[in-house]
Amino acid sequence: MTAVDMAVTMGALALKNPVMTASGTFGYAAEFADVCDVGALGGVVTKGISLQPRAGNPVPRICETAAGMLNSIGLANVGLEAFAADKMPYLRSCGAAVVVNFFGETESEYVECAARLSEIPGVAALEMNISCPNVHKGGIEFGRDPQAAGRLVRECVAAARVPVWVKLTPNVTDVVALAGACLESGAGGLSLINTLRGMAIDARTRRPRLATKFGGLSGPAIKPVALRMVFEVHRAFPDAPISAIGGLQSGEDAAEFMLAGATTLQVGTQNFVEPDAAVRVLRELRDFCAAGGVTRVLDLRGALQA
Amino acid sequence: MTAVDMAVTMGALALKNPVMTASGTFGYAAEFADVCDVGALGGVVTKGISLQPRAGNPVPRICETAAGMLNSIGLANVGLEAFAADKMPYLRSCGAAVVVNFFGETESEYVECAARLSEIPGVAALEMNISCPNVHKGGIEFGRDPQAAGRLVRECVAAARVPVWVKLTPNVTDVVALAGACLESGAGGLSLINTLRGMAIDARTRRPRLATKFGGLSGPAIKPVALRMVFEVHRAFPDAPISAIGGLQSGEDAAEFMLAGATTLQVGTQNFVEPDAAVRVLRELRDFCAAGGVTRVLDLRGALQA
Amino acid sequence: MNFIDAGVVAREDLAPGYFILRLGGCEALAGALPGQFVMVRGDWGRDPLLPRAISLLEARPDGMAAILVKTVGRGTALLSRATAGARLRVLGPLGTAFPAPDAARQDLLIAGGSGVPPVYLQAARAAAAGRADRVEVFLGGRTAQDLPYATGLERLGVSLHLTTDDGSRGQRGLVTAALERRLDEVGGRPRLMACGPDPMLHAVARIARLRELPCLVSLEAAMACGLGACLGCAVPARSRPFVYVCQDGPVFDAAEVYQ
Amino acid sequence: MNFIDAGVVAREDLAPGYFILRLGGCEALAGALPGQFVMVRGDWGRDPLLPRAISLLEARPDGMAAILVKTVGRGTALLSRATAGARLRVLGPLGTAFPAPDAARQDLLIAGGSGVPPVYLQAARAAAAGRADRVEVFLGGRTAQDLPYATGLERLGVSLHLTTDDGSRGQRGLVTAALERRLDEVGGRPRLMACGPDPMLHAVARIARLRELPCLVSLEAAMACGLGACLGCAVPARSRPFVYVCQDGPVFDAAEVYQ
Ligand SMILES: Cc1cc2nc3c(=O)[nH]c(=O)nc-3n(C[C@H](O)[C@H](O)[C@H](O)COP(=O)(O)OP(=O)(O)OC[C@H]3O[C@@H](n4cnc5c(N)ncnc54)[C@H](O)[C@@H]3O)c2cc1C
Ligand SMILES: Cc1cc2nc3c(=O)[nH]c(=O)nc-3n(C[C@H](O)[C@H](O)[C@H](O)COP(=O)(O)OP(=O)(O)OC[C@H]3O[C@@H](n4cnc5c(N)ncnc54)[C@H](O)[C@@H]3O)c2cc1C
Ligand SMILES: Cc1cc2nc3c(=O)[nH]c(=O)nc-3n(C[C@H](O)[C@H](O)[C@H](O)COP(=O)(O)O)c2cc1C
Ligand SMILES: Cc1cc2nc3c(=O)[nH]c(=O)nc-3n(C[C@H](O)[C@H](O)[C@H](O)COP(=O)(O)O)c2cc1C
Ligand code: FES
Ligand code: FES
Repeated sequence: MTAVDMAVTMGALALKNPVMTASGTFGYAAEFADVCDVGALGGVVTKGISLQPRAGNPVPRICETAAGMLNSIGLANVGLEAFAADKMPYLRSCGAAVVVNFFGETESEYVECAARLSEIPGVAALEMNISCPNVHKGGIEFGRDPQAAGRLVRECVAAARVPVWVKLTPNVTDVVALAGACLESGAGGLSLINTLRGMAIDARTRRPRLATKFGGLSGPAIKPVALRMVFEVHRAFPDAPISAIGGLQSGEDAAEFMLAGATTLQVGTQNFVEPDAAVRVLRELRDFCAAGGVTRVLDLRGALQA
Repeated sequence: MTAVDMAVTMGALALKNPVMTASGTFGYAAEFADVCDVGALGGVVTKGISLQPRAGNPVPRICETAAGMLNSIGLANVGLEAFAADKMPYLRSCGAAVVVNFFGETESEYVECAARLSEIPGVAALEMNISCPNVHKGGIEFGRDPQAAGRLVRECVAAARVPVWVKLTPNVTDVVALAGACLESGAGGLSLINTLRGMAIDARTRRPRLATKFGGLSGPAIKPVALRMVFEVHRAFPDAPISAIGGLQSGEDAAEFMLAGATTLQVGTQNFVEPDAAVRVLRELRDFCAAGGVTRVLDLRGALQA
Repeated sequence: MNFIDAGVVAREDLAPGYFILRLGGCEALAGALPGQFVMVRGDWGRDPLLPRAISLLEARPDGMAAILVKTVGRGTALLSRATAGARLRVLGPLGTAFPAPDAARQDLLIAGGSGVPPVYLQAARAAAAGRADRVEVFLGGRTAQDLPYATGLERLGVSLHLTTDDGSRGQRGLVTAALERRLDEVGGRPRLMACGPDPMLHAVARIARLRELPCLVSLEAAMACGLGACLGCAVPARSRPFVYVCQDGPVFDAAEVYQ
Repeated sequence: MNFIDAGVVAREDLAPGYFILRLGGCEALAGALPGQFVMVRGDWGRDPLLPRAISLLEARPDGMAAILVKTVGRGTALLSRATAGARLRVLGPLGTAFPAPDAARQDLLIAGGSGVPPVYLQAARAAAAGRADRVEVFLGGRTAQDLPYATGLERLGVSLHLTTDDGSRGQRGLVTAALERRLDEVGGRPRLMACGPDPMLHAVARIARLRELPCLVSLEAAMACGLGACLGCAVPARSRPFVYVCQDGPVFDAAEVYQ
């Protein structure tokens, strides 16, 4: 079989291969060290970090749905300081590029978080989760309004010393408008998609299955929506580095996302199904390329015949 | 077991029970007559009708996805005249209320279609599909803009002699705003949801699996999104009659949608899996009520403890 | 047409990747014609969701029916695991059929891969009507492994032409080459009836067009409902924009759907 | 902790709705402690998606392991269809365990329904250490049908108290009533260790609190990862807002998670 050059560059960031793990589905990576060859991956995206630790939402927080799951973890995390002190040592040494997902409840929290995280040695890039309720705007998510998102991104990019990717929510009428606003504001990459807003009900108890009523839908169920959004954004902004997320389970899925325009790939919910899923995806993607005579994985990017 | 009163009123329309079939998934009902007791159902919603017959989109038009499918049928239909002449005779006599789904490419087509369909004897209500590209607005769907949708609904309601339900697309940031605009404009009911916009790619051929690239995602995969939207709209407009659609497979699913606020229920993709799915759903819903001591199915409506 | 709860009575593994499922409880399928198919699904939950279109290999009055399946993806892989006792939901018989054998003319039946069932059933119908001599069957595959149910066809006592691309069984070469050689020999205006992969059907249709022979092809298309309701199985046609494989077909006049 | 490709060696059906799967190839689970669990999944495609948390009933050095499962929903129903030869992906051993039996004190182990495995393994550990007399087991269920693996417990030679709500086997009444009667008899400060339905654990925790006895409970919560990564299995706690069942548990000091 052909040798395949798996290296990619996502904006300013060079990665040994395109396969990463998605925020919130791989903890701080150390949790998987026993059963997953983390160092083989192009990168890992950490659980979303905020300035202060957060306990997260009331329980129950997860439930299963058809070929997917809902979660309302509530962005529970150890907080920036404990992250730097306790989680970075493993991450720094794991062999995969470290992308730190982060968020705030106010603009200034976002900016401070971006600035401080980007100073931590070993952080290769940041991923801004803008699907977070803006407490000053009555809880409307930053990520649903291109103007608000654009301003926030600009400030975070200015404050950070490393590339800032922006993670977009799919719960919008026009993801391309949001993507454009973020790119104009200096986003070093776009991660798409976050979870779809959904709900589950227990008909017998007549209660929502999640304490917060609503949760984020992830898993294979959402892959068609993710693929569509990656393609739409790539078509509108062919140069934008895109990190594709959503129901990714196999090397073939990975190839599909690259054909649609992605540069990197994030394995999410599948890590729960198989803790070494991302490494298998990487291997299958390499095999897919080799079998098809693709010598550089990046040759797949945007190569959809459409 | 308790006897259960299954009758519901959806706005001005009384139905013997809440279970219907969804547009485009049950043809013109006659196709299913051999294998489904159509007359047992509360109603059937027809394939979307336009003034002129439409051949539909290039092929391939469907593909399977995780716990769901994508379609880009392209609103193929026999056209209003053939519908009235060839399809209504069976529908009129089938024993289920006939709700005719319709659409146009321009506002005037919508209005004329509404007026003429509502004059056909035996048509109990209309269901407007507003997820249709507005050719005068550069192909942006009416259904994504509350103002455009509101105006269109007002005109159709004025032109029609029967109640007009409006079928909303889930591909929007704020479904509640759209629902509000439709209700203000006289909608006799809201049908939600239509399909999620998605895409599938064949990695080997490097082509989209659908000729039109994008298609509508349906099936169990989307149920959490549908349930969320029904609940959000019901919470905002508790009196609005809602017809719930999206991944409905079982009597328990039906009960969940009613608890979230639905008055009627439409079985869609599941008709392909089992041609008598809607009848089974009806039976299971009745059994669910009986087992739980619910004597009127409408007592479930909005009874979520949230 | 009926929606049946059928039971798997036996699975017979043919060449690797091909198997036959024998089903009981299918009285309602009796009388199904060659080319007609069923939509089949096991009780495997919500993924894969849609039933699979599979032609009937046999549908006896005693309720025994049979399908011959090639394992290609997840649905057929799940079917391949069915063992005696498994339950299948079966909708059918669906679609159009090959025309009845005709005492006055010769029918050349061409099959490839999983296209065998309609051809087998058509040959069996001819044999049952005492017209085995009016029918010749051409079965082609890549290797000897890809000639599923050749034994079944042999048992019918019809004249059988086997071809393999690699010559490992029968004549070496494409089934269409064997067909052409035979057409050169037999002369007259035999009817061609074909079922198999699209390129094969295409080639058969071309042969028929050039030689001005009547030709019927049994097509495949992705299907959701099998009932003419979803409008998913459209195929561009000559006489109108689209025909629907589940309802207008699967058996079409080749001129309607090719070229 | 390991991610294993295990093979089903045998399925034993217990009372209706309960079964044991014996698994081979699980050398990596050897030494798992009572209360520890695995995340298990068959090769059944994408729906249901998540693996299921199941306690270990046994994990031998020769690679044989066993789980005891109660069929409640779709995942356990799929597991119940596994026959010899089926493959399962198994992640484990995970989580915390009951403390080792202690020569100096009595342990009263309480189990209900599918909560038997940790209690069985704990009793087996005591028996293996020659401390069968330091352990008493209380197993309760609705009817005689709901006392899964009572025979297994009997074989260990520990003192076994069976209760059923309807009196169809053992003492009539709740297992907690039997526990209280026994506590009244034995006196001293035995440790309580319990695994079973939440109301039972709650009641045991209350008994322990009122009598000021040390008490450990093995909890259940919906899980996605089993690794402390998804943060889905949170349970409100006393010392901090939440503990995570997969990592901080499943075995907790009852005072930490109840009241
Ligand atoms: C009228 C008709 C008769 C058929 N008769 C037979 C038969 O007798 N024996 C046999 O082995 N096969 C037959 N097929 C083909 C069979 O339907 C497909 O091989 C099968 O659907 C593949 O499903 P899968 O899950 O294994 O493959 P996947 O590739 O995983 O299927 C994905 C989706 O594509 C559809 N699909 C994939 N290939 C085909 C195809 N060739 N035709 C239609 N849909 C397809 C599937 O139904 C499914 O919805 C017939 C098809 C049609 C239309
Ligand atoms: C640490 C631990 C150990 C366990 N040990 C055993 C055991 O040894 N034997 C046994 O039979 N069962 C055990 N369970 C319970 C078992 O995990 C559930 O019964 C099982 O997940 C139900 O899955 P299902 O698909 O059949 O049910 P469904 O109701 O269809 O499951 C839907 C979803 O809810 C989750 N879920 C439902 N019930 C439970 C539950 N009680 N606990 C956790 N998640 C649940 C499922 O995992 C799934 O994600 C244990 C649970 C935990 C947390
Ligand atoms: C349990 C869980 C926790 C998540 N936490 C975060 C998070 O903290 N920040 C974030 O941006 N996305 C978070 N996500 C979203 C995922 O990173 C990903 O975008 C989404 O799950 C879709 O990918 P998938 O279908 O592969 O899971 C979370 C998802 C899950 C399932
Ligand atoms: C093949 C197909 C054709 C459809 N055609 C129409 C249509 O003509 N008009 C319409 O309003 N909705 C149409 N729909 C959408 C369905 O009515 C329904 O809203 C959607 O499929 C979600 O429900 P489900 O998940 O139960 O299928 C179609 C759906 C499918 C799958
Ligand atoms: S398969 Fe639905 S119309 Fe043919
Ligand atoms: S199950 Fe994921 S953190 Fe416990």
